[in-house]
Amino acid sequence: MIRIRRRPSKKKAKGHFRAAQQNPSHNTLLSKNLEENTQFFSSLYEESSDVVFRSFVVGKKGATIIYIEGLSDTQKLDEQVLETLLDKNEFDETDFLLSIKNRLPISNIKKISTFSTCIDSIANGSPVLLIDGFEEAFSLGLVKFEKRSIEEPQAEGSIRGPREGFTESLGVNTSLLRRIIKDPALKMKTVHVGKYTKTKVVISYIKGLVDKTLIEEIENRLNRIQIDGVLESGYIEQFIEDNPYSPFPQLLYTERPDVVCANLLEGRAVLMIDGTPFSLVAPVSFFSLFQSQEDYYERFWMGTFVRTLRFLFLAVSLFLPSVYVAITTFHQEMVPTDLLLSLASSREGVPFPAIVEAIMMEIAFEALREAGIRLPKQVGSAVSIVGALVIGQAAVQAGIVSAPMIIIVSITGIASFMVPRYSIGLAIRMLRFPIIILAGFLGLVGVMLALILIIIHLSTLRSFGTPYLGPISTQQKNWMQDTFIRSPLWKMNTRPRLTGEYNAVRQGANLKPGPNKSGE
Amino acid sequence: MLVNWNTIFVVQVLIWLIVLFEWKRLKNAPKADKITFVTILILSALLSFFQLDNLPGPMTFLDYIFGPLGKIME
Amino acid sequence: MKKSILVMLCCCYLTLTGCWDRVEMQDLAIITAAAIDRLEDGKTRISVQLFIPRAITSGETGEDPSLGSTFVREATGENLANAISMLQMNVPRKLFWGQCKVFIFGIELAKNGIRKQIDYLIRHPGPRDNSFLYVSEDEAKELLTLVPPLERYSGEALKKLTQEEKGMGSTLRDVDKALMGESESVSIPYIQMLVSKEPTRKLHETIPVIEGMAIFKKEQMIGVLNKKETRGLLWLKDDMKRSTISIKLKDGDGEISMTPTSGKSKFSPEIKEHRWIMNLNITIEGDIVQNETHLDPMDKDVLLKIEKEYETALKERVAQTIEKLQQKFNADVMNFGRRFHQIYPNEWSKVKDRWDEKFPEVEVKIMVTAKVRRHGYIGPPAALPRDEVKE
Amino acid sequence: MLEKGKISTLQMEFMIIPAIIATGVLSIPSISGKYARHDMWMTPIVGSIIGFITVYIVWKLHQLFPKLTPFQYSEKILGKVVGRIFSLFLIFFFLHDTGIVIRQYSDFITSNVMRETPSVVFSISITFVSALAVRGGIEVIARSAVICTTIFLCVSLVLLLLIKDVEVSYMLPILEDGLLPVMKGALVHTAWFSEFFLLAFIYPFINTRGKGLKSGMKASLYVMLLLLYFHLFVLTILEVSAVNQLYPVHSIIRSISVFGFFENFEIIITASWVLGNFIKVSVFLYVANLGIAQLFGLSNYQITVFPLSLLLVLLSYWDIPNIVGLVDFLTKIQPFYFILVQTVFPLFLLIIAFARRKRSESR
Repeated sequence: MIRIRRRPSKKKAKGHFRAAQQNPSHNTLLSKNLEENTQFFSSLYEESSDVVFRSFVVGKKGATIIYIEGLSDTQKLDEQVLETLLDKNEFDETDFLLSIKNRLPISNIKKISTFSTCIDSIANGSPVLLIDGFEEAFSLGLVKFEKRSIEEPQAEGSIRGPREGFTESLGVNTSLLRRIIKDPALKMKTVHVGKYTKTKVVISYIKGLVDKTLIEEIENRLNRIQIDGVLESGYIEQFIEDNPYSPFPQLLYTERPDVVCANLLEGRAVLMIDGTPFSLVAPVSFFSLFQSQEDYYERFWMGTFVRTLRFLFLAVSLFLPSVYVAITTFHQEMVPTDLLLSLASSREGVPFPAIVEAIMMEIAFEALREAGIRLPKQVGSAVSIVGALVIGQAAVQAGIVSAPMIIIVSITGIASFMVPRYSIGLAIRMLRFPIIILAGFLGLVGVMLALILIIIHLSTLRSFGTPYLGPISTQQKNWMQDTFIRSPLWKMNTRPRLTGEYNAVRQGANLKPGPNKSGE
Repeated sequence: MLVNWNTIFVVQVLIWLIVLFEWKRLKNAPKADKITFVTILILSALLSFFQLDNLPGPMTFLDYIFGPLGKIME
Repeated sequence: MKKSILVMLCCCYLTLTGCWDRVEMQDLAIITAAAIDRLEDGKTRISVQLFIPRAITSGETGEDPSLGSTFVREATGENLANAISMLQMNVPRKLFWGQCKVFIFGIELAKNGIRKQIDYLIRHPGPRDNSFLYVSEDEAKELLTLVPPLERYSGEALKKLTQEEKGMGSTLRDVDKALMGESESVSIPYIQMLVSKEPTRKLHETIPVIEGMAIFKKEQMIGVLNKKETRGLLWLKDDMKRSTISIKLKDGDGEISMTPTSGKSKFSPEIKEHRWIMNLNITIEGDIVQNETHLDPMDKDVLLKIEKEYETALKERVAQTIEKLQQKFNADVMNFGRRFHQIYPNEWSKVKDRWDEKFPEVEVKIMVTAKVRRHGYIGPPAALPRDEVKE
Repeated sequence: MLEKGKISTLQMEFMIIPAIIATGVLSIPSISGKYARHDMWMTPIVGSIIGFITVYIVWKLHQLFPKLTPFQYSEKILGKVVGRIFSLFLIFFFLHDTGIVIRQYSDFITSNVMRETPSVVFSISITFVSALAVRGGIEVIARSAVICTTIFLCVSLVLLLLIKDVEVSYMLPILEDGLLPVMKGALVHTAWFSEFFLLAFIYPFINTRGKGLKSGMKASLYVMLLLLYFHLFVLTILEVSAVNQLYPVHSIIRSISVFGFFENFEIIITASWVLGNFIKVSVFLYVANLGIAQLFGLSNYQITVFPLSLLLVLLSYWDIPNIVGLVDFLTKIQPFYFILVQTVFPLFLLIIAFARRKRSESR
């Protein structure tokens, strides 16, 4: 059974929005009169100098080509369309349109009949050919615009693994997927989102592996979105997640085709959004956010070790400052004697209570990090040098901050970069502050209460119907195989169970390699 | 009997916090829910008016019933 | 919106009520050792060694190193609890007991009974059950003022000395357990100031050392075992790691010394025809560390002789200690009572109330098996012409 | 149906184990040691018999009424009026019991970790987090239980560091004063073991039919082994002085020392017990709350959680003047009271249900 929370949609607002969108002229059919049609388009595109209207005569009939400069391949338009149409050859008068279509050496040519499809076609870069006396027009698939070449993804680097990353154009991205998964079971459904941007969102999944209800649910949620525009996958993410108040990401974003394909093969759905290299994976669990693709490419020992390390440092980055505050202000007897004496000596003369010190330094560190990202690279390094000097050296020497606190903050900082997914790292960074405050009031008991609160929150969370803490807390079969440890690939015979166990068997049994097997 | 104003105050605050917190849910709830909700809160408010530590209650009662049996353990 | 207001209110509630147990480290007075004395008028005096935090980091302040990194404060009161509450009034920071692992009792107090003090220390959540207890030869307070040249403070020196030989130390819990148990006796290390003969060092720049064992019976100290007897006691407590034993062979002209590497004492109580017998089996393995004689330990017969001699030597030493404990002190520090209780619960229940009378009558049969495992880097005696070595 | 969630048997075990030992670890060894002394390690073994019996009774009842909780089937067995009174009594029993649990927990924390903080802070905080979990339903409790119990039990493994201090001879002499002291000590355990009655409220929500009995028995065995583990360490390290300690397990953990450097980390252990107690309070609160919702026919059980938790905090102080009164209750009254309510009453229910069935069959 899949339980999905539906947000109550306010009927009033929705209706209002609809009304605004329905511009009566858009859905009407094209008129027979070319003059009328061009009139409409030119008034639509008035004050748009980049829209080109090219009128000419073809077989005694007037015709107009409309396109946007820079989106269409003008060279081909000149050589292939105009040259053919302006040729003196006669066109078959009985079926004029068909003969034109047959004559044009363009693979992607479509007949369209409404204004709105014409507008879409022009906006997408396909020139529209209007011919006098017909209620139909041609959309010529001569799209060509500048796009970034495929590069190595910046945000998700890897040592071993493919170097390709998604780009901003959707067509390239889907082609990258198709190049990896060649089975026709790979499906791509398109939904348009955004009133002004009309962004294309592709839901891709592998039929037979994915749960159908999941796809339906995703479509429903996408169709519910009524916004002006989608500029990044984050827009979509924030509109379709299960619990919008949670600090934890409920969808995974990635710009690597191999990550996307791995997820597709595990029965998840992927949303690819035009205009951003980041695609979204749903559903995810807490533990899948700690998996990096390279875990699977390296030997499984390394994968397991690195993963254990990640979870260890998750605990460190979440709890270290608060535990430090709790211990130094509540449970001093816990510190080994020698350490306590040196701690006491270094705390001597520091004017702030430990909790204030911790919060101050953590905020300073976060500020430094943020400044380093946003500033231009040249200035960024200067900022970090100044920050390190001021915080690390001067503050301690001036006796404003104690040296152990600097150590704690830096360890926490490093630990928070251990998480392979940036979005969950952000959540952890943010949660650190309330935990420090609780620790400052109730010591380690406070830290434990915070831990309990986090656990409760994670237990209630669901990502598209699957429990967020799965498979650990739901105790599914083979729950250990891909969470804290990464078992050998030849042992992972089942897919992780997502919504409604669908096609669980991943590979054949008995795949363990060995010297005797090949010889048989 | 001494009245502990501190307890009463804290309990009152908590009661109103709970009411505030559950208000949305409470408004649409059926009558049975509302009655139970209010009854439990009134009960706790009542309890807060006593000095709970020494108010004879369940423990005294149980001691009365099981006291003779408890002698076995001595 | 409402929820966020609620959360804010809750936070305010938390902050308003404050934090009761919070103590900043700058507000702690870390106690490193404590000494409890009984004054002549029957009052109790507590002296504590407090750590001065800035002493570690600022080496360049030019403080006199002979002052050390600690100082001593004291207070007196009708009893320990009173004294400690008086002490708190003399210290501007909060007394912190969590790291105090050393408690020294003055000899006057020990002779008068330590039960009341033990009760406070165990009941109070600050001091820890596994902190060590000592009895000082003189006023306990004096030992706190010593400044050890090697360690940071005298308490640390004492603690390290005890940790070297585990059997020596008596923790708070050991004492509690022993005084509660069948024997009602316990031994606590007896310490005194080590007098250093260095002319350049000041008199107080030294450490306290363990001189023997104070024997307690029913909370009162009744006597002291000297160093040699203490060694014997360690054997009885199954812990003898580094006490070297030297023996003199009949036909030898010097002594042979052996350091035990492993040793075990096994007690097996036995009651035969109303005679209470404690069989004590000691097995010991050791290395020869010094050979003053002309004998060659490489020789089998010589080795056998040496081993035999060790056995008698050790037996004598242990017997001596037991003799003293049984006859002079009548204190069952070795827990014979418990061992009889465990094996012979019925017989024990009969003598339980007069164990005092029974204990000296217990026969102790000691069996020692000694083995020499190694004789160091060399076989025959060193620096001796080959022909002078006796086979 | 009020509760739509389903849990697995393994999750049930993870819920029920801390629901029994979380406070058991704190209080039992001291009391059972008082009676059984050298033989205190036997007490959990003897006491667990009640646990196995209770699980069996509860399972039989569950088989008769597979989808109902005792609040519902008591009405069918005893008739509407008596059944409702019985349910009301059960609800009160669980509320009172939860109050005692909260009191035990907060007393423990105030006397060992935070001596100056008023205990009410801890009662309120633990009840608050438990209430949040209960609002999420049984699935949320089960999921958090898996994590919390794992941490709670793993941390208990630190006792193994004490192995070098263990003095096995402290277990001698065996049965010095006969069996009676052991029985008395075991009686203390039975109060905790009878809490397996809680399974009756969890069984209806298990997703795999038929495995409940085995996993209930397994849970009972685990609890027994865990208590045995704690008792053995307490006995072989503290010997008879355990009798004097209010919290012997805490006291032996205080003396752990690794390399002479890692010492005094009992606070970490104590903190992990917060997790165990959180599960315990959640399960109890859930049962009490479900009872109220089912008895009064509420539309959902979320709405009463917070009012009930407030009532619980107050109940945890009602008529318990001090720790002496609490220990006295745990020693002298609780064993009889708990067995009566949680083992004998269900047994009666079972007998009556069987008798009724027989009668209707013979007709």
